[in-house]
Amino acid sequence: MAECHPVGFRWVMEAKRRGATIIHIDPRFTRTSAVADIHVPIRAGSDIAFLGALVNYIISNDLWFKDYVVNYTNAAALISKDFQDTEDLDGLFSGWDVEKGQYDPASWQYEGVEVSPAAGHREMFSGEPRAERGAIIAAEKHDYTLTDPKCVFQILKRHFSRYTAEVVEDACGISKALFEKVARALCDNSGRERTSAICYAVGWTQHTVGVQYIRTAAIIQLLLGNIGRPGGGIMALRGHASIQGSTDIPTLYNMLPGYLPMPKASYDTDLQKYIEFNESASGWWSEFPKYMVSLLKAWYGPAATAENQWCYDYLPHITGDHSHMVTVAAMADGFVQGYFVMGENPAVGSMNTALQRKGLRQLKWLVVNDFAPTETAEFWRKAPEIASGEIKTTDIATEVFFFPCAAHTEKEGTFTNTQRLLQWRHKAVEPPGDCRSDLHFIWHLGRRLKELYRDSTDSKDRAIRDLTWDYGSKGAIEEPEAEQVLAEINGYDSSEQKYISGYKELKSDGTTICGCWIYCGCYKDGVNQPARRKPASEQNWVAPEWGWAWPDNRRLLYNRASADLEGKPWSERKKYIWWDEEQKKWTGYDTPDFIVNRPPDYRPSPDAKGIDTLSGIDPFIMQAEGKGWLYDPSGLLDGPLPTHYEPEESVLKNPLYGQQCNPARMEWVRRDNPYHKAWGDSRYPFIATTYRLTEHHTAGGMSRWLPWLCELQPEMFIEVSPELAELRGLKNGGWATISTMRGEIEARVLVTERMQPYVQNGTTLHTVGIPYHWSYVGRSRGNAANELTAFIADPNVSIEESKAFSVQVIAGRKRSDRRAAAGGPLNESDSGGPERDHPPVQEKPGGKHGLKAGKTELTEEA
Amino acid sequence: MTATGFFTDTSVCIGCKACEVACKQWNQLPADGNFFSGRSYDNTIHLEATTWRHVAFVERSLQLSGQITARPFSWLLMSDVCKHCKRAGCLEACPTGAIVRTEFESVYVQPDVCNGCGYCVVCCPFGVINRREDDGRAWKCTLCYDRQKTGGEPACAKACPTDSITFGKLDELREIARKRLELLHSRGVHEAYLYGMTDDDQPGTGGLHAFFLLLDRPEAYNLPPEPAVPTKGVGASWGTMGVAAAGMLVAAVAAVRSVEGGKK
Amino acid sequence: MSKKWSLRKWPALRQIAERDPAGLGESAMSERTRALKPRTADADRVVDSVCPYCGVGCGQKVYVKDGKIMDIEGDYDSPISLGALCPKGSASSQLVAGTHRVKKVLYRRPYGTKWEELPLQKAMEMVADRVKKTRDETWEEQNKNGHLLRRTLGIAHLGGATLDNEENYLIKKLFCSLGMVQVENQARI
Amino acid sequence: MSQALTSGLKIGREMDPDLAMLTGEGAQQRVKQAEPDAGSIVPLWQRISSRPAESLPDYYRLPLLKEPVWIWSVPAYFYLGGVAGGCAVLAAALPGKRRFDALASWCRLLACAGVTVGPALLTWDLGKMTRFLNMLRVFRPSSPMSVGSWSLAGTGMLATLSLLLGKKAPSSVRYGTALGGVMVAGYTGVLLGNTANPLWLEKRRLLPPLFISSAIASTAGALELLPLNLHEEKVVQRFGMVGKVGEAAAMVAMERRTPANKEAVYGFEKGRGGLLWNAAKVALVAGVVLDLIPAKSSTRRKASGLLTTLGAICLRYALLETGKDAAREPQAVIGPQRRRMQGGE
Repeated sequence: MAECHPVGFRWVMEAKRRGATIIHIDPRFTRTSAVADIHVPIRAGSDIAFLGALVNYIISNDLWFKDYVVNYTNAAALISKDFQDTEDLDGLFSGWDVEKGQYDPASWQYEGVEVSPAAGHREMFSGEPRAERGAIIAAEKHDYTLTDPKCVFQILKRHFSRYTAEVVEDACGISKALFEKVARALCDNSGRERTSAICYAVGWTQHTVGVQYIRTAAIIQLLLGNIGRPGGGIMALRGHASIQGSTDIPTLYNMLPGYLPMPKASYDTDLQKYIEFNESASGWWSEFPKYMVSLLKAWYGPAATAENQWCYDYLPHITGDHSHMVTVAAMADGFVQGYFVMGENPAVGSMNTALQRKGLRQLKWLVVNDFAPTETAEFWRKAPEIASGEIKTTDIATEVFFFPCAAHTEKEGTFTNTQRLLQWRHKAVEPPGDCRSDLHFIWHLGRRLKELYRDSTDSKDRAIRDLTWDYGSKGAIEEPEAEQVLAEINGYDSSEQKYISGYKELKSDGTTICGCWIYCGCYKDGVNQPARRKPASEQNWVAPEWGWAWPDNRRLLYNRASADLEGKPWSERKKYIWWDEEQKKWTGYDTPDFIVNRPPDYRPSPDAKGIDTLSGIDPFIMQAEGKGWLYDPSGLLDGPLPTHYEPEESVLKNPLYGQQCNPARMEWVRRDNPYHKAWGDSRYPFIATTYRLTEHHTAGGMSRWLPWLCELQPEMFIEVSPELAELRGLKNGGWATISTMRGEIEARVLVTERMQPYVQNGTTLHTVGIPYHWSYVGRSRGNAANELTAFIADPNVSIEESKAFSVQVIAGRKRSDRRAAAGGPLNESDSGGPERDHPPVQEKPGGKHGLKAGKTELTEEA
Repeated sequence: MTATGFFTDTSVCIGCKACEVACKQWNQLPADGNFFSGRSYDNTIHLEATTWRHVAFVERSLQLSGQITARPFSWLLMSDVCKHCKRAGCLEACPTGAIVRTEFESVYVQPDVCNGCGYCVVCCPFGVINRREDDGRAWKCTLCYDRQKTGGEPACAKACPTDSITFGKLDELREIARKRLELLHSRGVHEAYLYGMTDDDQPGTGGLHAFFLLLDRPEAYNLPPEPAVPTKGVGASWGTMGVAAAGMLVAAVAAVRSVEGGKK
Repeated sequence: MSKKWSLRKWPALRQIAERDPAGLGESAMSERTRALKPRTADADRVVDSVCPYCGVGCGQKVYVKDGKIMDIEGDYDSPISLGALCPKGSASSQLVAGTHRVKKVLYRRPYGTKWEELPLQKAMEMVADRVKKTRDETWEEQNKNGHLLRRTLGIAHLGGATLDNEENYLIKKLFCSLGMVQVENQARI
Repeated sequence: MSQALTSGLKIGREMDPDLAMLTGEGAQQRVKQAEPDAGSIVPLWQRISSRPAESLPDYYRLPLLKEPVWIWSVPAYFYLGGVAGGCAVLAAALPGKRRFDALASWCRLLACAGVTVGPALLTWDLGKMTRFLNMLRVFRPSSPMSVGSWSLAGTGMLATLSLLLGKKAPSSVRYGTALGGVMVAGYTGVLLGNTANPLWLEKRRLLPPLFISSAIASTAGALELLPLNLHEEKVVQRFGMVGKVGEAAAMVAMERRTPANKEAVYGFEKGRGGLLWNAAKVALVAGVVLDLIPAKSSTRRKASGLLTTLGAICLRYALLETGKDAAREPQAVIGPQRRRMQGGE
């Protein structure tokens, strides 16, 4: 955190000054470790084993927060009797569907109930009429003594019972003593009087079981009562100014603004079905239709009517996975003609950059918007395969447009920062020359296209013709009014042009217009809320008047959990939100994340519908039953409980189960994306993990051109332990060549004790640390780490696994005659070796572009 | 005007180098160019005419008390800067008056006066100030004299994310430092101590206006253990010169007389 | 730097006048030094902004004079950063005003070996044409099971996570309405 | 100024003047090459492992101090200053008798030349003529260089005056020049002694005598190269002998190493500094030996003068070089200071 979010870390140090214990768990000893109280070097890719052991420690030592767990989580819920755990099936859960090559989650559900998840894969629960499900929710079965072997708590207990301190020693290379120190520190600092927070970044997400890493942390925090309370929580440290915003208002294939899912061809055949599949009978998602209709009205305006289903048919339908890597594989196979890359540099930042560039070479046209031509814009003349003569520039047909972009000081707009906080940036200066904001680019492109399609009578073009696109513009360069776009995102009343002040005002009858329901209220009363800048010194510590946080300017989600059953704070120290008996409403330092006038003693009647099903002790209002999920009855593709699986390429056999890897993971089985053996591949004996440094920014587009930053970390290097250096004859400051089947790079060597080997049951495991900032252009250069990585992903969110894979390291510079960059295996592929999956799982159907994954409809195109 | 200065608390430094860049940004100093040093994360190596804040990265195979690690190791990070000594070698040596003591009692090099004689370079016991060859003048930290003129805070201290660098009135800083030291000692960090805070800590310089809380011996951070301003003992040199000078005169007279005498 | 030379300005004389034998302080100061003030003092305006690097969202103050960037530093008022910035944030002025900034649209024609400059309007027109052509060629109305698709897989998009919400919103709105589904973002990477 | 700025900006800052205002304190710092001389550092990382020793004697063996930045012209000035001083003194000591006229006028000439060419050489190091004037901006008793500059200026005027007036110069001028000459000859020793350089600091008491005795020697050496009559030769030789003996003694003392200063007294045997130092020693001794040969021959005299001059020049360069070596060695700074502390405790 000190490495990549130094100013965020300011508050960690502040906490330390006040006596907090800082625990840092990382394969490397980083700048965070330098000031932490405890540094725990963990083998990359083994975190679930470690976190699982913490769960086990908490439960077996009876250290969980009773009142909180029993009432605010689904610990008491009974699970379907058909459910079988990884305990019973050696690493698999019940319901593996050999035909589909994926799990059928039916057996994971609550006893006799079907609930929809707050997020994730809604298509996974079948679409019965809403009313029915609503009724059943109320009749959900529980055992509040938590003793029924079928209740979540007992299942949790059994599932994690094998995650012992001994397992941590074997799987993570962490001594029992050190583990217990961590466990004790965490539990000692949780409860009524104290809370603990968990911060993570892509070191957790970029794994084939990434989502389950976070799930395990959620289980820990729920058991300890650290969610919805000040000083608690699980914080995703976003690596970009508006990565949070990019998912809220997603430029993501599977979502519409506000986490509304994209229509799926074979399910959501019309608006009715779409709503049925995606609405929840209870909890906040029962408001779903209002959000969807308001969005369609925002996009298609008057053209959207009840008769034409608010133009629902204008929306394109997805058939399975269209995520980044799937798209690039399709590109490499010649299925994509045009590609827009805006402020992004996949030729450095994405997996298997050779394959990325292969994709770019197959394009008809490419548009890149950035400060200066990046590796992605220069792929046709600055790339290893061009340098080695493997590919000739004159053979590349791709037409490339580079549009110079405006800087953050040359345009106005909002970022949504890591804490869901929208902050408005004012424009300081005019962009130079032909530099333009991406807003300018997209708006003018839209206008031109509307013009081109103006006279079309083809039904496929109706969406563009009816698209509402009238935003004011200003200045000689006709810069669109960002504030008007923000106003539309906030939404207004179609009849009397009044701005909507909160999502509770949205309606499903087409009288409200709203571009993103969770952002409703950010332009309340026509006031640009994100632009509010009341000095920190002039408001309370929650600082509610600085910027604006979604939803409803809430700074802490699910904050009703900060109060006990009667609505009183758990303790004076941790006071945040409480029930005010006089005023009969919830109040506190922050906006209550709850139905503000619903008393703690309210209990829903059996026939309650929608948000009325939420009782006074249901803090997790986005969940169908208002409880925090220790166990996920649905929503995840790889199991209701986190399970330790090894990375696709590991140095170890899975010490916990016969199933080596996540059975539902996404694999790209193709010549230009070869994998190493499941474990113990003698050709690639070392663990590699990639990461960032404080001095640079991601793929370098915003840092490798800046002399003040370049001088601080001037060139590509790897970090190795003195032991590994000795083993491979690496010299500090000298050169090393690092290789995988995908590619080969050279880098300077930094020998440091900050890297350390693990001895696990007799074998010594070495880790190679590889910063990934560098590549072939800019003022500070080097080879790109992602030449090494492979297409391989988590099934739930299609995020790649770059934080743990296997490599070879040799002393000296790269051999120039080796040719792999164009995307063929560097080594003769060796299919032998240990299996990653149990026999039934091995028969995963292969999709288009060599993609194999347990994901709905994936194979439909094939 | 009361004396101001820096208190740099290395026990909370995260080595992010924000101070280095904030300084270069504010003063618009050039980068030193790309060069991989292979010395931990320190690639700017030392304070220079172009680098007025520099972060040292000390890797030790030693445990830091109060810290739990898998093997004996600790990483000490420290942001170094001109010390603005109470008795400043560069100041007292500067023949042109380019280097002056400001109203904030900081030591400031006037770029419009400096003639690049280079004497300050050899007179700094900390090796801070240097002459940039292609510029011909000597440069170092100004303690943001320009910003202080209107009550501002130096750029590095403002940028520092963890308040490892604190700027303020010297007497207040000393109070903060003492409290911090007590706290650390009470938490078992016994190696912590204050470097050059007062005249007693460092008689040679009469105390530093930019002083530090350190966790290892000064030389581990490339600081001198017992620096002294050269002028302190300069009397001795003048003395022996006096004697030698007298000798010279006598020798001359004697040489002439001896010849004269030979004539008689 | 210093204006015309007058004997009264001679520090050596000032030393005598001010009884300052050491000559270490005020008497040795030049005119420039006496008049010194922060370079941002004469800024035309100070603009509130937010750091464009990581997700923490530190407040920035942008000092502007004659339409040029003077200085970018932290904002004391921000409850997030209280004036602090990391090295990247501190280098922002170099990011936005560096010589690396390209100011013209560049074009590489098929099989071309060099960049050529292109007028902005012309470039926009060309891109619009390509989008229409590709879209019309690759349109899918429905799949083999007769399910509605109404999309094109011929065009894809990848956005960086430094895009503003407003930009993302228009991108999603336009591309979705064009029938593009392969609209992706750094957020997944 | 702005011109210098925009050109300087291109390097290191890479700021576009069309987009950025460049008015920072360091923005005036002119930069010709982007990279500083990395050469002094690059080879180090091969020798040094980034893995630290158990106890940390220093910071990756990096220099703790900055090396002297002076170029060749400074030691040359040291030499000339010495000669000038010596001549000024001798000139004053000579009686107004005709048989010493030649010597006296040579002395006046050399003294004047020395104190005028000297500053020129200093200015060479500074780069700009006007920059030397700044030396006379203030008077700082704490700075030997300030004191020296003022005495140099004073002596310069007096020496010129006595050269112009020749024999008619009033004694006040002659003695004034002599006193100034002593200053000019000696202050440079104090100047080096008054630094943080571990070697020079260690030998701060010795440097002034070394410089003065060497000044006498250099004076004699220079005069021995000139046509003089027998009386004058005698005077020069005897005057010189005092200096040469003194210089030799001081040099021996300089080399003395004690456990207390073993790291600091450094470089007299190795490197360029050591070479120059030994050359100086040899030349000096050879000069003395020639002087002691009784035979009267002008070649012997000239040879001795040449050797002495050579030795004096080598000596001054040797001091600069060994000073650089000492500054480069962190232990030279740390070692003695540590011991002083332990001693103190």
